[in-house]
Amino acid sequence: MTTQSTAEPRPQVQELDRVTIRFAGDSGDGMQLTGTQFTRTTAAFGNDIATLPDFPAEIRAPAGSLPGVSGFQISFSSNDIHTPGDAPDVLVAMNPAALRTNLADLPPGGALIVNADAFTANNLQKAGYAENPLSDGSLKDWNLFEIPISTLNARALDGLAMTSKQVDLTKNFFALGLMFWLYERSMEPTLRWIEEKFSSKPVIAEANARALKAGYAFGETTEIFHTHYRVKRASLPPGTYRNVTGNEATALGLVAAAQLAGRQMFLASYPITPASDILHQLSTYKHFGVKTFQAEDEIAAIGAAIGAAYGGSMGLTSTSGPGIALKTEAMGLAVMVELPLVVIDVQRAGPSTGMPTKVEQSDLLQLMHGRNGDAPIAIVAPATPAECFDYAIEAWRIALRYMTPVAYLSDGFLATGSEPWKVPSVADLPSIAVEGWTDRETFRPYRRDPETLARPWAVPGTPGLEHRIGGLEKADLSGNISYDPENHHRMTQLRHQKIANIANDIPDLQVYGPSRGDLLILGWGSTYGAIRSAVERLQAEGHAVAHAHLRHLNPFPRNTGEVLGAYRRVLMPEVNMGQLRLLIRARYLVDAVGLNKVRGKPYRIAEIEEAARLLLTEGAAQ
Amino acid sequence: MTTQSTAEPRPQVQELDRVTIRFAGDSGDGMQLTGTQFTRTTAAFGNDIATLPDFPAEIRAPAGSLPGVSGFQISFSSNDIHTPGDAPDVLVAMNPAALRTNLADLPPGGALIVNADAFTANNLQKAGYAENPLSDGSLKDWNLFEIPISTLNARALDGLAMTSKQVDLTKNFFALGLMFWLYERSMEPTLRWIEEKFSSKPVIAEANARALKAGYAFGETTEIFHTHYRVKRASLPPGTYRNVTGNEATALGLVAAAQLAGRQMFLASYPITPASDILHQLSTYKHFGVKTFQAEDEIAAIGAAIGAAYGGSMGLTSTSGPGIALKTEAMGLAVMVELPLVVIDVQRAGPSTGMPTKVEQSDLLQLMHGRNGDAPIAIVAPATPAECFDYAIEAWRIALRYMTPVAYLSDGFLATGSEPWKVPSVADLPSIAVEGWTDRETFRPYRRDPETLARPWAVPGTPGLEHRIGGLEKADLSGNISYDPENHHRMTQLRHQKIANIANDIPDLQVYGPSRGDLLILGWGSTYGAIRSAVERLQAEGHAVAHAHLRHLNPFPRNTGEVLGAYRRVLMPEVNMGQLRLLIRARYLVDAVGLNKVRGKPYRIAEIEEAARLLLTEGAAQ
Amino acid sequence: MTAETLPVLTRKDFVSDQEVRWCPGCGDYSILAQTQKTMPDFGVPREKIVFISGIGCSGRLPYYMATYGFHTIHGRAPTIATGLKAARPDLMVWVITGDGDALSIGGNHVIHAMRRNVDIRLIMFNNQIYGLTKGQASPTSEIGKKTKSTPQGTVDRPIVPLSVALTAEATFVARSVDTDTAHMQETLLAAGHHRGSAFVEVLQNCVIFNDDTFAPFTAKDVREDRMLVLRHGEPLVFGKERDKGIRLDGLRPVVVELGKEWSVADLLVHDETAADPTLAYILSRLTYPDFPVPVGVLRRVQAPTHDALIEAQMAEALAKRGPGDLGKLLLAGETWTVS
Amino acid sequence: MTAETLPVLTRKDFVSDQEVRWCPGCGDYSILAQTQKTMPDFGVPREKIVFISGIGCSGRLPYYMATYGFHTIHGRAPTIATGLKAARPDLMVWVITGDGDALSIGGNHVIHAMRRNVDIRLIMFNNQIYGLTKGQASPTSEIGKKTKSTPQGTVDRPIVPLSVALTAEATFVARSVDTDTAHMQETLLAAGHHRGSAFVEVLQNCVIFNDDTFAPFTAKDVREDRMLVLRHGEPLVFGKERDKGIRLDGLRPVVVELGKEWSVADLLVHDETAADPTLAYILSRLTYPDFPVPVGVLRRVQAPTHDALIEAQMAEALAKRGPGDLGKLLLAGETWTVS
Ligand SMILES: Cc1ncc(C[n+]2csc(CCOP(=O)(O)OP(=O)(O)O)c2C)c(N)n1
Ligand SMILES: Cc1ncc(C[n+]2csc(CCOP(=O)(O)OP(=O)(O)O)c2C)c(N)n1
Ligand code: SF4
Ligand code: SF4
Ligand SMILES: [Mg+2]
Ligand SMILES: [Mg+2]
Repeated sequence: MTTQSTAEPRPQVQELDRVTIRFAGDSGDGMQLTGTQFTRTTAAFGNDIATLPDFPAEIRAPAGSLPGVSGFQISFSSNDIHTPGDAPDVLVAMNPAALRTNLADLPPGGALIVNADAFTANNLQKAGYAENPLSDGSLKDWNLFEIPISTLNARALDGLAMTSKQVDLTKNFFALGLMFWLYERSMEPTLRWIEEKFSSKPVIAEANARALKAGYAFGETTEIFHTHYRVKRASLPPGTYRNVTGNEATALGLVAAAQLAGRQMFLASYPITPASDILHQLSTYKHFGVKTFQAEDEIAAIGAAIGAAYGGSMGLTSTSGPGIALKTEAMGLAVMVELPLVVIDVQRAGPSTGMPTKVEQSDLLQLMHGRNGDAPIAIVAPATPAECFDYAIEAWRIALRYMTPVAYLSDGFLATGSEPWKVPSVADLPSIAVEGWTDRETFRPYRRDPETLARPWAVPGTPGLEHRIGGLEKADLSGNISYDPENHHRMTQLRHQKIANIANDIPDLQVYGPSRGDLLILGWGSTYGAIRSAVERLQAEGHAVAHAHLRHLNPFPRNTGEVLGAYRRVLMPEVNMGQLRLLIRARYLVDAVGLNKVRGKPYRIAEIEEAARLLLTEGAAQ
Repeated sequence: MTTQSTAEPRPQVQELDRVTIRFAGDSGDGMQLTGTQFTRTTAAFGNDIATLPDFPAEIRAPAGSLPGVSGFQISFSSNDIHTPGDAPDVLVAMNPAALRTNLADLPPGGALIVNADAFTANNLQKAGYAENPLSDGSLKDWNLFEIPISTLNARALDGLAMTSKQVDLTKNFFALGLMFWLYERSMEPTLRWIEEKFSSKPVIAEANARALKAGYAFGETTEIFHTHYRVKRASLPPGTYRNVTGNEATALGLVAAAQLAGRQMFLASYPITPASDILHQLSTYKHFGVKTFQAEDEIAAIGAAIGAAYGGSMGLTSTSGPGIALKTEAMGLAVMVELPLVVIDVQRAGPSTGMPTKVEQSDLLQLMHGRNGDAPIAIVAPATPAECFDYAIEAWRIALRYMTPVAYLSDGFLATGSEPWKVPSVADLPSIAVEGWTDRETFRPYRRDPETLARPWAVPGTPGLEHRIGGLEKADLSGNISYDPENHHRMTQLRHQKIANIANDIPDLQVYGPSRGDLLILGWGSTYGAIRSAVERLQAEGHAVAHAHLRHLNPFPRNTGEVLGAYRRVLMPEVNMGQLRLLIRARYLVDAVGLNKVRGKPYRIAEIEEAARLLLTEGAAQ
Repeated sequence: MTAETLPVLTRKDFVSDQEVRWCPGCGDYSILAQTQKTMPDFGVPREKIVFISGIGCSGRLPYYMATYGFHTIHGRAPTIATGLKAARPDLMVWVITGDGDALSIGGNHVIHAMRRNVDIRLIMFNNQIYGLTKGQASPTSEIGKKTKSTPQGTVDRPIVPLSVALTAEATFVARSVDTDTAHMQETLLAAGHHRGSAFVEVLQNCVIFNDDTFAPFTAKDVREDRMLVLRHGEPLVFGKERDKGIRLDGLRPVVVELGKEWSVADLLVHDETAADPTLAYILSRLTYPDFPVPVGVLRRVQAPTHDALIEAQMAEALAKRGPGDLGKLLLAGETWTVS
Repeated sequence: MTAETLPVLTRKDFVSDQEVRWCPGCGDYSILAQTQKTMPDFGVPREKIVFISGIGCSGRLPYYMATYGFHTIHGRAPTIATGLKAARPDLMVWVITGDGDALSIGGNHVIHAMRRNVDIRLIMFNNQIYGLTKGQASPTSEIGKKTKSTPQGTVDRPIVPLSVALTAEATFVARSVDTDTAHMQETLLAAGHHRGSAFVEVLQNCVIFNDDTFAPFTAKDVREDRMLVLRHGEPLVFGKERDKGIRLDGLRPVVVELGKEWSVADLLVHDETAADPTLAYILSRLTYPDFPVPVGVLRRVQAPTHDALIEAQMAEALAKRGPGDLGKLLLAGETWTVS
């Protein structure tokens, strides 16, 4: 075995605060599984973690090709962390294509573990390498570990009744085992998982277990790695934790909302990346009274959700940007008939088909304005994967209390990224139940609750409340068709006021940092982690920099203007061309500056830090 | 014949500057036709005019019912006028329902001409009158002329081989004839029209002609009207004029654009009020090389338009707000593949089905933001019916020169309202022709023109340029699929820059009035006339008030910020809840104040005047 | 409340307080009247009945029914009905639509509601024109039809609504005519009593934009000779004198005179319950003037409904896994505790 | 350039420079290869050929063709093709779509393109699953199918693509299988030479999410016994030993053994040009295991195409009114002059 390690001899065990690992390989190499297993183990161990999967839109692009590369990054720490890490400390590259597409992210001196067996002429060519980088000296700036993973793994599986192709499919577990050794993780959770998963295929189970153990043993017994690392448990607040992705937390939050409201939930959806998993997961919750329906398209999906809402269920629809574009006409109908409805948008990079598996925050204005007529709806947006749980409930609270459609904005990074979630006790969750209307005497289809301006939810089947609703303008109170000019003006204002009033019923915008100062960084959605980390760094240097993160995007919290006014400058990083910024500027006439990178990737902390520094120095120069 | 006229004896002929008449009756009474005939005659006579039809969404609501009332208002003048008049001077009410729904608009002292025959118990009841208003004294504030129009008309038609129902259908021409006499109009154009229209039905032709003449004679011979009126020709700039509605002018502008570009036009549309007439009219222009296609829905319509554009035609689609909601996904595709496309939205009152025949300006933000991803397009909006001609051409100029979708925003008031249009000479129209790409050597699907950033239009059929486009993010230059992070960022910026650059190629925002002062009233679209008239009044009183009207809504003219900055206050009247205001505030951080009435009706001049005065005095109090 | 204890309802109980706003003479009036008349027959309390419509003149119908009603958006009524019925199997759901609403913009939703056997009764008012938007061609307009949008005649071949419904696997397919009130009642009754996706086409006269389109075969004096009333189990006989019939020549239906060469025994016998839809398909394609126009029930078969299948899965999940325990669900998977 | 003077093209001329990105073993590879192979046969220059696709794994095909290509949005390819063909009758337009793209979200557009007889060749890759979104049920998935979105099995009855195409009045309807390269070439050739709306279903194996769905009847060893190759004018014989056939019992197709009670003369004879679609409809509904699965051309009839009808109206208008004069048009109607 050849190794060109340039690592200095180091002590046997080294303690680290934080480590970031990226697994990268061919889509067929099982990188997502490898990453997930490392994540589970690490989460269960008690580190704080954050993950970032990154995979191609193709189901299985040609083996060895550049577009076929799939990656999974995990950052874990003994402290509270907010992002999956700007740059990996360790890159595991299972083939030349993975090396080529990921190397630029690995800082010089970083550890680079490659499967040397994969650097064949054919694979090198597919990756566009004229020379073998392992031998042409081009990797000298990194701490390179060349390991013939395929060979070693095959040897470990010797004797099992498997084809060589099957054997090769387990090599990711060899790599995983090696990383487990390197970072002092237990193999137990993964071994248990293997056992369960392949209970009906004992040979495959045996093979995977052997691969894992072989990788672990390789680390232990060879001398390539002069050391291994320890990242202590994080001191998270007490509680029971689990690791969740945003899509998982969203689905759990939705089920919880149904239980808290005491109503049947009805999800009608049409598959689309990266939202489909919410449909998949909810379709396994029938014993919670959750009905799911895969419609013929997005229009039918929202139509069915509205139908269910009309019938008294919690009508729900989930999609991504292109699907929202198809739902807007029906969302307008829901505004006019004032029924509760939650519309989930797991955003991806646009416009049009765009980059389906990549993150972007560019549907905010579509949800805010993308309907004919003046048709306001409420909008909420969780900031982290775990928060998805809370905001799924919050979306429902608003929808039910105000009889209105609510948009819930997640994105590809939140959806597939993960973090530890402190599991709440059910007893601590809010009740969001609302009563249907039954009283005949006082019933008027558009009589409003004086506080919320919500109209009664009078569902078919309720005797004596037979009435008609529809998309034509409704007469105040009676709900009959009305072309009366004054009525239309009044109803338009009522629809606006109803949404605006929600501001009285949501928490103030919180500020992290000084309550006034030089710079406020204002964000929303999945930029949370990067902004918070950047602000922490700047604060540590003594800058008067604060972070505020909006979760309610329509209406805004009541103190938003006040908060914005307390800082000399406002910086708004968004993974779009400035959508929230437009709304903030229009509303508060604050000259907020945008940071707008749309690369299909989450922000790196450094990018935000840099933009912030620029504004801070600009100020100093004045 | 009873008349309760309270009119004072007046001289035989009185000269007036301006008169506003409203015809109102049952949908079955032919009020739109009556109004149109009066308009044609008046336009041809040489008055400046402005018209406002107002009709129900029902095809034919029950005869005599309130929702069945149809109205047509025309204002004509010897001066330059901008609106169909805040309030009528004369109301012609053909039945009780028409009286009831229109009387509130007639100022005290105004002339009220009613068809007394229609005030039957049955009709009174349908209109919700407990007492007959003609006899209960409730009309004493108006100058009432009770005329038994049905009876008089029937008498005039005596001896014709017609059913009494057929006879009754001509009574509107009796009313028309009377108005012709009252305002000294010639019957000739209408008599000619009758002759042509009913050339195959001589009895009907005869009946209508007799009805018209009988009405005229009635005015001349009876003494009910002590006077008749003269409104002199307006001194319009020299030229040849015709009267056009906005929809007509739009259709003509589109045909002109096709001729000026020297390309086939392909309109794909799905019927919807108030946009359908553009489809109807263009479908009669096949000899101009205009193809029209009624698609199965709005999505198919824009799809077909994009297909035609891809093939080198001028792909066009027309609709109203609910239809736009369905087109947004495909508009995003057009943004991504950068093809020229014009999308016409004749706005109506929303949200949802709303009030289909009523005016509103509430689709601006839908067109600006209603697409997934960051997907900018250009937007233009004519301000008057006649301007629709110019901006149809302008929309095409931009679409072709910049290879971009362009939204063209009209509305129900522009679409059906009319004004005199000075017909341009074809030689004076701009050339907007662009060449398709043919050169193989230099061809790259996404190589851009350095000035416009437009990509080449390389249409199928061009040898050697075979290439593939699509909705996935495109690699710069090659147009191949790209998931490269930097490429996506660059392409997103290029798409924005391309639209932003159009600002270099459009005229500055013009100001009517002082170039700096106390108040700027900023409008767009069909509010033009009311704003201009209000500003004229205020200027006449010496106020430092100016009017600016945006026709390019994205991007804005380059001097917009400068103009806004030159006034102490900015007032923005819109028939929506403040959509342009949001964009202006966000862009220029100007504290523009909104005037937002959404009544399905155009602004009255007085409403704008009043809002302006409020801001002016507020200022004075400071 | 069981059917026995229900107050007996009459037509009047189904008339709402809203003024009816169709053109005088419109065929919609008759459809509305027959609908109101048949409602009491179902023994369903008023509050359990819902009318859902799209946009078009037809779409106004729900306002006139004293039941629950939802006037939705163009073409999408079947989707809303699908969601409502899936969420609320206890309701009786009717969908009211037009030829443009159902077959132009809404064609796909109709097909999918039918294939899913959603338990809705979809009544399509076919006037072969767009009424509400003032007279453009619809997907059932005959080729060459001159309309506002097609001044030289439409170039699109029409589709046959009944064939579409059959191909979409609707479990109940029927046709009636606005002018034949008795037949319409019969048809609406049959549709109302069916469980599953029912598609009913009603030929409806639009007096304003397409007057008398169907008159060549529906007019009183000719209808017996030019229309074929389908009756389950009976041979396909028609004609004022019951002297004509339809027999099959191979797969080709032919009109024959009875009495000479052919007798009733030679004729096709109608079987609305045939598992195979071929007979119904052949009937759906008979058009005037080559054939008499068939009215009545073309197909009526039993199949599990969409809502029943969903409920079965709900029950299965419950039986297998017990009622969901939220606390347990949240704590599922790997957890760890920090203290 | 006439067909004679055209350079002779070969398959290679139709292979683009883009790397093909389907899963190894996917049936799409074969469809692509056969498509590239048949292109030269049409004698159409490369620049006159356009491939338009929707979204799905199938939707990638245009990138791999060295012709013009447009990868559009989900379900809408037929609309874009309709506009392109109407604007540009000189082009040969192919539409590439999947079972979800064509029959779920895009069902209505397919129907309307077919009924208009738009001169496009629509090739639907039917893998009875959503491939690109990783395995959800499609409208052609069998009832009860367990997928990611239907863990207890889908409750939706499938629709039959060929029946839908027939009911939509497509003038050419055919089916082939990815694994039978010769038959696929034959079918694509026939589709390519047809003028009018052509609908071709290709049964396509998705190795990842629905592997071997068709294997029970397409596998080499059984296919002759379980598939029925349709040939115009020939009786419906099948089986390795050509010992089975299909005859009609009334309207009901039945499988019979030849040689004993029945002979070839008793069998149904295929007629792809029959004006009446009934035979094709019956064939479209034969499914395994009750029947052999038919492949080949079910229907091929002539009718004026959409673009030809539009051009005829353009010509008619021109002939009647002369070339449009913009100046005159602007001055049409009542005008007056101010001097
Ligand atoms: C999205 C949308 N597109 C178009 C329209 C305009 N529109 C209303 S009804 C209608 C067609 C009506 O035809 P049909 O369904 O046959 O009903 P009918 O009026 O003949 O009863 C159209 C195109 C609309 N309301 N919404
Ligand atoms: C508007 C929209 N909705 C949903 C999607 C997600 N999506 C992409 S392909 C697809 C279905 C693919 O199935 P099919 O047409 O059968 O193609 P296959 O991948 O099986 O070839 C879906 C739902 C999308 N891209 N756009
Ligand atoms: S337009 Fe036609 S369909 Fe509509 S109400 Fe009038 S007659 Fe009936
Ligand atoms: S997912 Fe299925 S259909 Fe898609 S490329 Fe892979 S094998 Fe082919
Ligand atoms: Mg109709
Ligand atoms: Mg598929």
